[in-house]
Amino acid sequence: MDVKNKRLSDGEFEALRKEVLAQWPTGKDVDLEEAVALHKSMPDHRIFSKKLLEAKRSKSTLIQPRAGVPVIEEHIKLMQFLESEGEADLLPTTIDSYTRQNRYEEAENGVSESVRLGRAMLNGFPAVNHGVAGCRRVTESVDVPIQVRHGTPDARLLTEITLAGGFTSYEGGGVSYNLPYCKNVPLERTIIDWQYTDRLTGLYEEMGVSINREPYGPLTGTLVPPCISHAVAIIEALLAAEQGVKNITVGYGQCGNMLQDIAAIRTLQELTDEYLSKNGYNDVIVTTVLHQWMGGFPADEAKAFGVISTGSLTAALAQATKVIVKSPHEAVGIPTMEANAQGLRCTKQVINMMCDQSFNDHHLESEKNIIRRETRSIVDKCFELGDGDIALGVCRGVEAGVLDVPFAPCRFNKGLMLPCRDNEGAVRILNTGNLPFSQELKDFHAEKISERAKHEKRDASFQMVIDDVYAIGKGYLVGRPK
Amino acid sequence: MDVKNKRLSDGEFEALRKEVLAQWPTGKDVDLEEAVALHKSMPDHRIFSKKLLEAKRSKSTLIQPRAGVPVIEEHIKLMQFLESEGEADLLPTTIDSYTRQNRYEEAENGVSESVRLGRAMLNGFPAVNHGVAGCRRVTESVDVPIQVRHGTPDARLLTEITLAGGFTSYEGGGVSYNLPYCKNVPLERTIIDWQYTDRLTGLYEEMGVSINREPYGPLTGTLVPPCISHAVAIIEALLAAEQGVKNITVGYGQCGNMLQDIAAIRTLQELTDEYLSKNGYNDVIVTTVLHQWMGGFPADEAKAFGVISTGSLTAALAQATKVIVKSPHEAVGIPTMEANAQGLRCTKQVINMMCDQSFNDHHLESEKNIIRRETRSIVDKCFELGDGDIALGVCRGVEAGVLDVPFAPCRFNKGLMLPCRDNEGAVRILNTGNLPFSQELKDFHAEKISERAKHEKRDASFQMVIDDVYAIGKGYLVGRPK
Amino acid sequence: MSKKKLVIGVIGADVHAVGNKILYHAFTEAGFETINLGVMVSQEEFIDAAIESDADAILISSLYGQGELDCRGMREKCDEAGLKDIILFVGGNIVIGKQSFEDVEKRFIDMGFDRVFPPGTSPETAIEALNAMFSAGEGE
Amino acid sequence: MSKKKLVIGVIGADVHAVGNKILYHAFTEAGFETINLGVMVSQEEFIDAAIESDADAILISSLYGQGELDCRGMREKCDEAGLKDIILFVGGNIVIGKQSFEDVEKRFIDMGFDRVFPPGTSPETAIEALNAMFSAGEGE
Ligand code: B12
Ligand code: B12
Repeated sequence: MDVKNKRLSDGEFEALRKEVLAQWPTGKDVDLEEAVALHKSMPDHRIFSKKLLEAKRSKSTLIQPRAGVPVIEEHIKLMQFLESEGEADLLPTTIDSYTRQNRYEEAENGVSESVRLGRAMLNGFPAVNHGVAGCRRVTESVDVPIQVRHGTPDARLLTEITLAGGFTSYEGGGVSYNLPYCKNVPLERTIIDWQYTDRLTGLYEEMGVSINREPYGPLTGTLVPPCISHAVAIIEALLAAEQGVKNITVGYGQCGNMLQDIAAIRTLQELTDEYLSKNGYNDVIVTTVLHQWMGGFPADEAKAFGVISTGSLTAALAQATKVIVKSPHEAVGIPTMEANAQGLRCTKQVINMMCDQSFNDHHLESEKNIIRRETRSIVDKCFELGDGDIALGVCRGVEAGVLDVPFAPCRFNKGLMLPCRDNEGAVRILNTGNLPFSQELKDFHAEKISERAKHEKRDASFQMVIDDVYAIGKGYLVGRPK
Repeated sequence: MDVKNKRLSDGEFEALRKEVLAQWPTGKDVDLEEAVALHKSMPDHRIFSKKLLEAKRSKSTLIQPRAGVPVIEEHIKLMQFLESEGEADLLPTTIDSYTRQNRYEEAENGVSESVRLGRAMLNGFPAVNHGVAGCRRVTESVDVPIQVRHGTPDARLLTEITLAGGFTSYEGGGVSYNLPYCKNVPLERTIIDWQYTDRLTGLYEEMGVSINREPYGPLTGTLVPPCISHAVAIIEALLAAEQGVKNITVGYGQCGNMLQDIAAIRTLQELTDEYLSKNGYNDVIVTTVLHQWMGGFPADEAKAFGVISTGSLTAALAQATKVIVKSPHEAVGIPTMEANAQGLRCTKQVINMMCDQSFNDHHLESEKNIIRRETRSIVDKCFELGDGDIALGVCRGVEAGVLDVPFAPCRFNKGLMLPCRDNEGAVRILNTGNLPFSQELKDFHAEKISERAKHEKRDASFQMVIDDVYAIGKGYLVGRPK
Repeated sequence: MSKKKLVIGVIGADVHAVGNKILYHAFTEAGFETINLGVMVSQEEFIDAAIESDADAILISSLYGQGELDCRGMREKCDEAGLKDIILFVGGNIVIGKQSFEDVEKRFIDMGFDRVFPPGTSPETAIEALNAMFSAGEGE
Repeated sequence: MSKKKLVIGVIGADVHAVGNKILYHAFTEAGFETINLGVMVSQEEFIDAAIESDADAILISSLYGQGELDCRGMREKCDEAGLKDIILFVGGNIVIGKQSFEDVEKRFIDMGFDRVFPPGTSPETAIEALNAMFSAGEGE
């Protein structure tokens, strides 16, 4: 496979498009011109890119849940409930896991089983099966913008159908929807497939419709150090921009140490802007999203509210443009619409109480500097490995373990890097594996972790990592020995 | 009335004691020697002063609910539930409002009505009516220390009975249990009556039993600026120390701006230590307590969890020795034991996630400086008004409005001072009334509030104060016009 | 039409003063003549003030939970004192704990209150209810 | 006694890898010979691996909610493949949403699983259950 960060030509795109739309019968209902007209007829308050821009200008933090059920009528009810009772500023439509793997037959079965048993048998909304008209029923049912959220390696048909279906934002990317979401798909493959999604978004843009794109920030959600997710976000922003995308939200999953998390959101904005403009993409609007803690949650609902609140507070102080919200059911299962709305309202309260406050920690600048240096070392090394081409570079980077995601299921991910928390709970790196860090950076991490090890009177080891994986679920930030 | 900050002589105390113990039949069961023996036989983990000291040393923040029901058996069940399901480190026994007004007949009726109707008809535990033996059944039923929490202007008999009943900590003070809790009682009266409580505590101390005393921090709980509650806390600490109290917890009610709240807890510790040692009380151990937001709560439980979390986070970052916890039922009524435990568990989660983190804001020192200067100006002025005697001085200070509590029901409180929030939500002073502030301090407040007024494009006025009273209940920190 | 007269206060051993102060402010602004007895008001004090001022309504607040005990017999005492049919409102957190408001309302209506208000009632709602009550009275 | 052999993996289109990696680590440390198929494992892959390794038990994880669809027919397929009475465990977040665990357990037991584990089961609990199962087997 020949991967290159170069805009798909109209010819290449059109050729692919025929194939893509033929992948499932609903593909034939997609009509780009007509879809563009639909988008142009939408009021501003239903358009993601506009609402984000407004939030960025007013430095407010919007709230958005995750949510999706298999049956259209139920899904509409869910959306409306989260809008009215959840006070959601932005809505999602989470896609089920069969659709994510392009297993549309199984998704079809899941829908009919859900109807038959009267309870959801899929973990999301199978948008491809429901087709353009089904999607439009959803997007027209509420007065806030809706985004497609998923985890799909080959999302081309899903993009076609959902954008034509009136969704105004689309999550994912060739790296972020590969490493945490696949087992056997080569990175080249997903990058090429996501160029299609980005190019389609670019076409909408050229026709006057700005669709928001959001590289998926949290990756495996489990002790991912900021530099890793930042590198992925920046690279996917570059890949998207090349295809003509102009409105991008870069994301980060809360790690739990407030200082580190705020430094992360701030540098994420800054570094993405920097790399985009350094590479000649000067008219891309970048916003940020913080995901409330993405790892294992406490099963107790009261404790879950506590975790939700820390993420909300951090998002507000960091001035993330939006925050993705968890529910008190997180540890157990897909939330009822009531539980989902509770997570939202809790978040809204905390954000509204923190949004006027400012955060000026003495150590913020030095923490930001660490993240800047780490991230640049990874991204620049990828450029170097790709001989200046970042699409090629990121493939080689992942292969070399220069970019390495902890706990990723993908067999092409190196998995040498091991993260764990330092004594204040910031996520540091216990084993840098092949990360292209300077000695100074390596020493910094070693130092931070040995501080904790000393405090805990034990050696740093894989046990510490395991303890940290469980810690928040068990009620702590740092997984200390008992 | 002749009030003086001078230790009661044994003769004076004994004379009063006869009267006090005769106020209600249960008084006759109090036997000081025997009570001291009981306290001495208690294991460390049931002793408040010891547990606080340990927490102070390890810089951890303990959690404590409010809770009390009229019937003993139910109250024991409640305590045990909050210990096991609420993970409470410290327990309370909240006293009902008739007992607080020494209306023991009505309390008696409240207990029997509660039994008859099978639901609580009193808002707390009538400890005087239940007597020494009843109290002991409670304090012996759990493995954590229990404190008496109330709001009683004349608490002398209650103190006798509950300390003999095995409670190891006692809340209140002559100022803090007057201004927010009475209408017609002169301050001299409550100060004299609380000298009795403090002297009794001093006697226990001299007999080798260190009972913790806690001046009540939050006062009216409604936009009380730190300097006001700090002044009260410091003055009550001085009054208690004079009577021989050696273990004191000073308190503060969360205002909602993190920086101000953390500055408040830190200066509260520091200033109390400073005034105690300046006045020759060198062996008093001082700890701190932050009360989660004490004003109007949102009725929605999810939002209430959000408010609870912000207070928990602040307590942990401020390293308050303990935090008093609200429940998701706060806006509506006395919580069920389940709701109470939920508030506790939410708090525990947040504290455990924040306790290893540090807070080093650039502006912390300047915020602390403001509080220091304000507080000193009030306390020093009270000393001056009392010709060096702080008991006399605080009475004259309140009379003069030098110490002025917002929204206090007591008619001896001046009520000229009007607080409201600044543009970042810190509680500032809109009308300084007769507070003895320097011009510089007055300008600081005026400046801060005019910044907000400008931002909101309206004049600062009583409407702004009202808006702030409702704001958190309505989901915001700052009561902005809609 | 002359100003309507209200007697307001917080009953029993209750010291919650914030809502009371704000209600006084709001009722006065809304054009009612308002006699504010403040906190810790007994039934007798309410009645005496109502007689003395020839009030049109008594608005009782109770926040601290013991309102049910404190309010018992209030209507009967009003009747005895000759305040026949005086409008009686009660509001705040009038019972202990989170109870179903329908039950609570019924309990207080049975005790003779004309209207019962749940926790967190806004001054605007209170004013609307007063106006509705008075204009209904006019109509009779 | 030779080491007991386990086949573990995450069934269906499920990519939740964290618990799987930790279970592998824990089972190996606890002395089991553990064949880890990782995520996105089909029923056929579980069965093939169990036959090939002559495994004593198959431990299926499902986290993403669609476990009920993915696990249907597993016992029958094992029987057909000659894996008569092989121990079948399932655990994780095996259904959609917060359902009563008794109901869920029953549903999966009826599908032929020997034991069913609720969300958040610790590796220690899993190991105890395995040991109990194997020593019960020895006793027979
Ligand atoms: C601030 C506060 C305090 C302060 C009061 C300071 C003061 N002196 O004013 C302090 C800390 C001292 C305090 C003490 C106590 N409190 Co308190 N307090 C509160 C709190 C947090 C806010 C009250 C408030 O000021 N709200 C803002 C004002 C503007 O609103 P409001 O009072 O509700 O009044 C409005 C409406 O209700 C309505 N309204 C009121 N009356 C009426 C009447 C009519 C006719 C109408 C139409 C409308 C109406 O209009 C008002 C204006 O909008 C509430 C819980 C809450 N609401 O969040 C608990 C609460 C009222 N307190 C409670 C209790 C139990 C106590 C204590 C017994 C202590 C304890 N157990 O912990 C003591 C009581 C002391 C005593 N003897 O009265 C309980 C009552 C429980 C219940 N009913 O089941 C509450 C609900 C908290 C709880 N959930 O436990 N409290
Ligand atoms: C991290 C995480 C992710 C990461 C996974 C990264 C990766 N590749 O591994 C990401 C973000 C990518 C992700 C994606 C998705 N996730 Co997810 N995820 C989680 C989360 C937060 C933690 C899981 C975890 O790692 N826990 C830590 C490990 C150590 O624990 P564990 O996985 O539970 O495993 C332990 C035990 O369960 C037990 N165990 C497991 N299997 C077995 C088997 C046996 C036999 C035994 C005895 C024990 C046992 O032992 C393990 C070790 O202790 C959970 C919620 C939670 N638990 O808090 C949701 C959750 C599992 N995810 C969920 C969902 C729905 C999804 C998505 C569909 C996205 C969505 N709708 O938002 C996708 C699915 C993609 C796919 N195709 O699978 C749902 C499942 C809902 C349900 N069952 O009703 C959960 C419960 C969240 C929720 N409440 O909605 N997720």
